[in-house]
Amino acid sequence: MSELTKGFIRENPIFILMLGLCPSLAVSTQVVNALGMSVGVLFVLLGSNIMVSLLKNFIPEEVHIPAYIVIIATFVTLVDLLMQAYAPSLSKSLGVFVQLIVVNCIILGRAEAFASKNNVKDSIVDALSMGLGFFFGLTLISLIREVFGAGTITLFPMGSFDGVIEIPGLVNAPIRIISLSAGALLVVGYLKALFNWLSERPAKEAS
Amino acid sequence: MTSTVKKAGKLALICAISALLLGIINSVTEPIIAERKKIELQNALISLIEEGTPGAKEDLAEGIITSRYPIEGPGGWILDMTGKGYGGDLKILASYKPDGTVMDVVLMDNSETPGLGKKAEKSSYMDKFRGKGGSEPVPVSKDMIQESPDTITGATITFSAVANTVKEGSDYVKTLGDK
Amino acid sequence: MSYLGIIITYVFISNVILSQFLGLCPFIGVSKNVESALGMGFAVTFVMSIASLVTWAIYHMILLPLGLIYLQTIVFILIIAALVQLVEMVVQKYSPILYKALGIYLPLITTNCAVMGIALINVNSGYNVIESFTAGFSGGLGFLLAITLMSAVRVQMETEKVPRYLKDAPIAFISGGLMAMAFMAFDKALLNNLIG
Amino acid sequence: MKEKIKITSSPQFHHPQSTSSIMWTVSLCLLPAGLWGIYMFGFRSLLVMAAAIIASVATEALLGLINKDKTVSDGSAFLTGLLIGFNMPPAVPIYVVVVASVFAIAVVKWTFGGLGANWMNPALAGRVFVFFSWTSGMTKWTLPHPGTIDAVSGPTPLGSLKTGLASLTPSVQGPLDLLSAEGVPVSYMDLFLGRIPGCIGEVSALLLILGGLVLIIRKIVNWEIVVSYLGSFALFVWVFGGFRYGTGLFTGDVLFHMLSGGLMLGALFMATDMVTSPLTSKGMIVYGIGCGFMTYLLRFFGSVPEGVSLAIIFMNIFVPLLNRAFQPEKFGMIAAEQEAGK
Amino acid sequence: MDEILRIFWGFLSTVLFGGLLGLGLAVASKKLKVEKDETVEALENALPGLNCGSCGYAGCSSYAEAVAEKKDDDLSKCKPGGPESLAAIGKIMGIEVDLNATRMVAYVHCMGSNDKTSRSFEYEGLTDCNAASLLFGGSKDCKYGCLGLGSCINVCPANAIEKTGDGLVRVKPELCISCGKCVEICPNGVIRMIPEDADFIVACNSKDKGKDTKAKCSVGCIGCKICEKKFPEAGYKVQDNLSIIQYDNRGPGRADAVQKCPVKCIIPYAERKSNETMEVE
Amino acid sequence: MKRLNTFPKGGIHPRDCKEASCDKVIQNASMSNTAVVPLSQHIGAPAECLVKKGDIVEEGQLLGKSGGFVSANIHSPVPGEVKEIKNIFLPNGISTPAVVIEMQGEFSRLGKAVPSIPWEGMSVEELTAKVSEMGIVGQGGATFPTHVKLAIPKGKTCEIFIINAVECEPYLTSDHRVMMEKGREVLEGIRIIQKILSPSRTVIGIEANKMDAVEHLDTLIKQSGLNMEVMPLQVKYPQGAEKNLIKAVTGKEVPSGKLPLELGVINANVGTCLSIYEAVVEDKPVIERVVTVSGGAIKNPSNLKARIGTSFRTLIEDCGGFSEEPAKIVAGGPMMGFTVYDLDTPVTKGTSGILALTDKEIKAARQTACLSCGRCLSSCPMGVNPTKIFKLIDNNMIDEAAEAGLMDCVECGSCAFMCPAHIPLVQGFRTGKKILRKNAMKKAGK
Ligand SMILES: Cc1cc2nc3c(=O)[nH]c(=O)nc-3n(C[C@H](O)[C@H](O)[C@H](O)COP(=O)(O)O)c2cc1C
Ligand SMILES: Cc1cc2nc3c(=O)[nH]c(=O)nc-3n(C[C@H](O)[C@H](O)[C@H](O)COP(=O)(O)O)c2cc1C
Ligand SMILES: Cc1cc2nc3c(=O)[nH]c(=O)nc-3n(C[C@H](O)[C@H](O)[C@H](O)COP(=O)(O)O)c2cc1C
Ligand SMILES: Cc1cc2nc3c(=O)[nH]c(=O)nc-3n(C[C@H](O)[C@H](O)[C@H](O)CO)c2cc1C
Ligand code: SF4
Ligand code: SF4
Ligand code: SF4
Ligand code: SF4
Ligand code: FES
Repeated sequence: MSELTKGFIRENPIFILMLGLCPSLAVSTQVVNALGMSVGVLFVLLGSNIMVSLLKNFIPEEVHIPAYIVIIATFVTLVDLLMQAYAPSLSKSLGVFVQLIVVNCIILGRAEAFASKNNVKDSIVDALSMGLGFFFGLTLISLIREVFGAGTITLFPMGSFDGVIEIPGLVNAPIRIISLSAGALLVVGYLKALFNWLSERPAKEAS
Repeated sequence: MTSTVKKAGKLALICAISALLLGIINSVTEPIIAERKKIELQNALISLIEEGTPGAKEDLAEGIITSRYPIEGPGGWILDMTGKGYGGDLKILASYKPDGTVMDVVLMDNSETPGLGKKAEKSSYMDKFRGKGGSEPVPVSKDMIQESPDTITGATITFSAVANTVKEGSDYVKTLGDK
Repeated sequence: MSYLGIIITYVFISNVILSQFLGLCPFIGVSKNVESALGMGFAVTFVMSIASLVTWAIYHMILLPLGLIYLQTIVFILIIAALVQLVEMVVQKYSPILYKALGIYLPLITTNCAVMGIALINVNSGYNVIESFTAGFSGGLGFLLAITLMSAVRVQMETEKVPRYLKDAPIAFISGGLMAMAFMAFDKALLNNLIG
Repeated sequence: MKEKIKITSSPQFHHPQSTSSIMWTVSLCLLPAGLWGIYMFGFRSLLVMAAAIIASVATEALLGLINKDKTVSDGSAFLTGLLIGFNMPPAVPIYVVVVASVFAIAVVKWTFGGLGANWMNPALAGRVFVFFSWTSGMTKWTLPHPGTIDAVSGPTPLGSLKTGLASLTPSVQGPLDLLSAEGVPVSYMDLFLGRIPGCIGEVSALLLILGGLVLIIRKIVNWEIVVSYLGSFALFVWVFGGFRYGTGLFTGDVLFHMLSGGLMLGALFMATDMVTSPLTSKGMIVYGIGCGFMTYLLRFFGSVPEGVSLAIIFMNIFVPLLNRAFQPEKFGMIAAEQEAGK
Repeated sequence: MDEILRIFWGFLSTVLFGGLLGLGLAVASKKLKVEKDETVEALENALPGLNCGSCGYAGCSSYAEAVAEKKDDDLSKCKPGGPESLAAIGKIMGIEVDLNATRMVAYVHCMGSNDKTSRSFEYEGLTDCNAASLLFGGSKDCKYGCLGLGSCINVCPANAIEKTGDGLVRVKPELCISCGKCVEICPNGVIRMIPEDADFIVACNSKDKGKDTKAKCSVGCIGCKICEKKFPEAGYKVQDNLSIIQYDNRGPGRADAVQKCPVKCIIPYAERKSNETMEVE
Repeated sequence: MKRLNTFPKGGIHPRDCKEASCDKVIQNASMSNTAVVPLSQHIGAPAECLVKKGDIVEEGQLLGKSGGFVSANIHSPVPGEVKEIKNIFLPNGISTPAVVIEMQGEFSRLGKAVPSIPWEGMSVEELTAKVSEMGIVGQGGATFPTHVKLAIPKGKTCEIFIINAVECEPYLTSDHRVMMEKGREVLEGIRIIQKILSPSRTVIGIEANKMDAVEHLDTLIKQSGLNMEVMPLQVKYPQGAEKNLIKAVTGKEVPSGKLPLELGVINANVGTCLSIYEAVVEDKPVIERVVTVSGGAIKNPSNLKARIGTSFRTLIEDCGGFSEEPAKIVAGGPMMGFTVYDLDTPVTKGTSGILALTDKEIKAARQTACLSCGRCLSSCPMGVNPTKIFKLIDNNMIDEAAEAGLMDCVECGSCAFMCPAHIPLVQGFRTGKKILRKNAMKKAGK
């Protein structure tokens, strides 16, 4: 169980491992983008972790990095094509960052650090943990940025609900800079400090 | 040496499988993507006119106007135009009566600032243009609109870009006459 | 767009780090002292310029004619990975000094969003070959500028009494945020006014 | 003799100035310009200034409490608040002022460790933060109305210039001409005395210059920054400023640009914040020239009419680098190097 | 048909590309093999990677290099790594390492809090013991005790030292990583390392003559030798007017000496560990 | 008017506060009943004690013998009985053994006329031996044993001999008074050193706030046709610091980390010259010196000639005691001097002044964080970056601080004087240097 939850705080990929920062910042202007991105990442992470750990004995040492890259890029392209076909507006607002999942350090980092050394089951747990941690982090950032920066929370349109929750008071005069690039960096900075504090606390309590 | 070739071969094999897989997926999704794009455009075009149907696309290279669609039925045109906004190009679709009166405008792709220029994506933003361009001029500066200049404070550039583009379209439609 | 326009755009207006969020991992990781920041900055500039050229060529000469755009991601990333390896070997072989200065940063570049990001942006913007190169080069310059400034700030912060949990990475992010705010002085309107 | 006598390290006596005396002296020198602003723009501007000062000082007190560091009395938070108030339009919503102050003190100053640790000017960063967030609230100007109660809004000279330039007719010879054509005529005297719309504290060039001179004489403000900033800006305006009016090189209206906007406030009181400016004279001169160039660039080409705040915080980024580049020359180093060379 | 052709082209070009790449890399990696010493790499993995510098090297990897190149034969220099690192390093270098050595922790050998010691002047200046000790050895009349300004707190990488609030500092043994930095920085040498399982402590550092100590501090060791003489087997040794307790010699009478000490400067360690205050009755 | 010479970089202009005592003729101070004579009144190894408790000593008898190459003899300032030898703290915060002598018996010199010894015929070796024997140490503040300074190593020559008569420390006027009242003796002392060093040029550097001394010495030199010149200098602290004085006089910079001899320069303080005169011509060891007693809390600021070992209390009482409660008692000048808490602290060879400063004078204020105002940089005469070095030391980055120029700092205090944040910069540098020394010793030990 702790393997699965470690990604939330203790080994949160964004805030503690500090990987995959670019997409976290770039697509976190709206909650819906963050959700979409997280799902994409989770999918790629799962797929590539499974493949890498399955093929770890097949892939020769000298070419293991290119091989991982090919595997990951395949899954990314899959996600990209599927999103374009079935979620075009999401695909548009995520822009090049879908394709950039490929370079995104988490996946490479995890493939190298974990999947290539472990069996399929552990790799899946790890992928889930990291993916959920990423999901958690990204949603947190986007929630803060959207609420303060735009005064709204944008989700999926469902039925008569157009997907946008407006925060009274903020929506008319949001702190717009929070939704811009400067705000993203500031928000992540303070969240990182918060996570530093959180991740140090259990150690203290234990002792 | 053989082991080197073998290693390269293994990588090639992985590449091959990937390429094959993606090729197949692509052949499935490509038509869907194309179809989606077409429907999206069609929906946008239909939403711009109250009656009649949009005709076939005709590519143009008249300044900012990239293509036009005749409105079959009552006549008039839908223009596909590109304006220069605050954050870059604005893709604008606008429908006109044959006399140049604006029926409707919609802002498509853009990279304006959320909360400022992005407000122009809302349909209500275009109220100030609807019905203008014929007898009344298209408002191109803040002073020319009475109701709610509030929506454009802090986003004058976006507003002028949209307004000037819509106006240019109107002028262009006027030159086409009743064709 | 004119070449000057491209340079201003990618160095200031759409700075890869401060406004596009590309290459943040090395930006935070390698900006602890000025020397390595400079090394990383030059290495990125170097690789980004070449990668822009090569990916342009591959895209326009192979992928586009053969209708293989769906292989873009996979091909680009492989090219960049190979390129970085190649550059590393070439530099090591022909310029040990340069290798000493930049070599250790090269492996970090494969996993750097900025290189791949600029390659993708180039393709999406429909640049010609020289424009692509210029964009790649100035994207690198923008990275160099941002990471150098950041490293000087961080070195200065090392001897300030920064609250404990804000030390290091958080302070780097927040400083980056303040920098991004100042860089907002440069916007597209300024570019338009400046070069017509 | 005292029960317990003081034991300290040398030196045993000290220059009379201290951090707090400096901060309070600067505040005092700013006071006349602030009072002028209140006189010109009415009661509301007093409210704005008070809100800025109270919010800054309260934030400082709170964070000082958390960090176990009593720093309110050093006056720097008061000064930051005062300067934020100075940099606000009279009609700005109060919450904007409060956010600017809290951002300045909490984010820009205390995140880095409080007084002296920040590398960006808190007041200006606070202003820019709210400017980008609530652009419209930050660009609502009030016409000067000394003595009367009701405020009438009107554009600033630089703002009108910006709109006017967009549809320039060829007959206009310069900014003053253009402003008359736009229907908001001003004279150099209006600008000099401060009978124009603008931020509360920035309008009176006269009073700001007087205050600044006092500080320069007391060596609180570094003349290097002031001279290189104003000098380089004047030079750029003079050489290139005429282009927009089609009058060619060397025809820019230097006086107009020197007296308008927040330039005097910025150059005398804000670019000179010692915490966020370089340490050595050479560094200060380079920094000043950078500020001058950036102000010119943003005023003439930027999308916002006023470039001073952004110019200064942009140059703040370069200060740590400038401090590395321009170190003092060590005594005996020249000789030592020669020795080594031999 | 078109579709299939395209898939074929994609297939072919990617295969070619991948093959060439693989070939290139495989060849290159052979040619550039000697890059990194395996031992160094293994050592780096065995070290915690904190780069704290407590080993005396620029960072973990330079220590690893020094060990690998046999420039340094002390394998236990990485204190933060603890026994695990030590064992791992030992294994790599083929040396058996004693894992059973008790952990050492720092201890501040002084109980002279503000109310128990005399002072003759008011010190004004840097909050730093080394700075204060330059001026008449600090404002406490006892020149051996803790100045309480916390130079040690500033250097401790583990945040293991805190001020007590009454002019002294104390080490939280559970956080101490035995790096010894505090011992080194303390101008008065009042911090010494003791084993984690210490039973008793002589909590004083004064080498002044008994009379002088008594005049300056109410809990200072006066070197009366009662502990040493009355309990000769208990492992107390008085040197330079100061009783030193020996931890490898814990003979009978150890605890009785605590009672007999006239100034009560011998205290049980366990008690000190859990108690916040300095009071020992 | 021709601009006077000075050093170009850095320096400050504190109020000189010399008016209180600069016209006061040197008076003989009282002697306390007991003299406390520390065995380490100089830089270098302490002297080895030659007496023990109960010994009867004469005025001028050797108490301590030079304890190494860099060390100096210590003589008894008074006749009497050795009561004890105890450790005391000197104002510089260092603990040292001191001989406590209870005054009794007859003075062999005091009040007696001594014949002058003709020195022209003595050889250089004889002269240096005399300087060494009489325990002369520099009186400019550093208390470096003078015989060591005068023994020029082989291969080096002294081109220029500079007499440091700058007295740039505020309040202090002892050198000034010595020049006014003992001009002839000082010049004679300089001639003795000229014989030892045979420099091609001899310059007496005096700051322009002592123009009367400039004129006085100039007249005396002209009268006797001596081969030396007086050079008035602009008033700027710390002109008296060796390297800065050399820069002001010769325009040359002593390289970082090197001695003035590198440029062929040697310098000595006026008081040192007087001591040499007394040692050689009057055969008198260093048993007394001129001390300025001043400061806002002193009733009658004066210049006193005091025996070594006299307590500060005695001197202050000679000046009428305190007029108000002092905030600090300082040994030396206010810029480089040390505070003391014990009025029984004795006068030593290096005590140039005793100041009792009031709260109003010291301008104390709460320390705040550094404002990066740069005042410390622009005031530093050594061109180092005090704020940077201080912050590095504050963060335990001692090696980096050393690299940034910590060892170039002469602890003149200009930076800390100017610092509006009232940061004790100099204390930080001293601490840094201490730790650096400790680390170096540990390294050497290993
Ligand atoms: C962060 C930021 C974003 C901006 N975004 C837009 C925008 O999307 N559209 C626009 O027209 N102007 C934008 N501007 C420019 C100014 O808000 C605007 O052009 C200027 O203030 C004039 O507007 P006003 O006369 O309506 O107040 C932006 C400015 C800033 C600082
Ligand atoms: C509103 C206000 C409050 C002030 N409060 C203080 C204060 O708390 N402490 C202080 O030293 N000076 C304060 N001053 C300033 C002093 O009266 C004086 O101007 C300043 O200390 C000048 O110092 P100087 O003579 O050393 O340059 C204040 C000034 C003003 C305008
Ligand atoms: C900051 C500083 C100020 C000094 N000021 C004086 C001074 O005013 N007069 C003086 O004779 N020596 C002064 N000295 C000491 C000289 O540097 C030098 O040690 C002395 O002149 C050598 O002569 P002495 O050995 O005879 O004392 C000062 C030193 C320092 C570091
Ligand atoms: C000459 C001078 C100018 C100052 N200017 C500013 C300023 O523009 N903005 C500000 O927040 N504080 C200013 N301060 C106050 C103080 O330096 C500032 O709050 C610090 O940056 C906080 O660390 C100034 C202080 C002085 C002495
Ligand atoms: S233990 Fe030593 S360093 Fe620590 S506070 Fe006490 S005297 Fe200072
Ligand atoms: S400095 Fe090292 S030895 Fe001392 S308490 Fe901290 S961790 Fe323990
Ligand atoms: S004390 Fe040292 S650093 Fe300060 S001014 Fe003097 S020489 Fe420079
Ligand atoms: S004088 Fe003081 S406040 Fe100014 S820079 Fe130097 S240390 Fe900092
Ligand atoms: S996610 Fe962009 S560089 Fe790491």
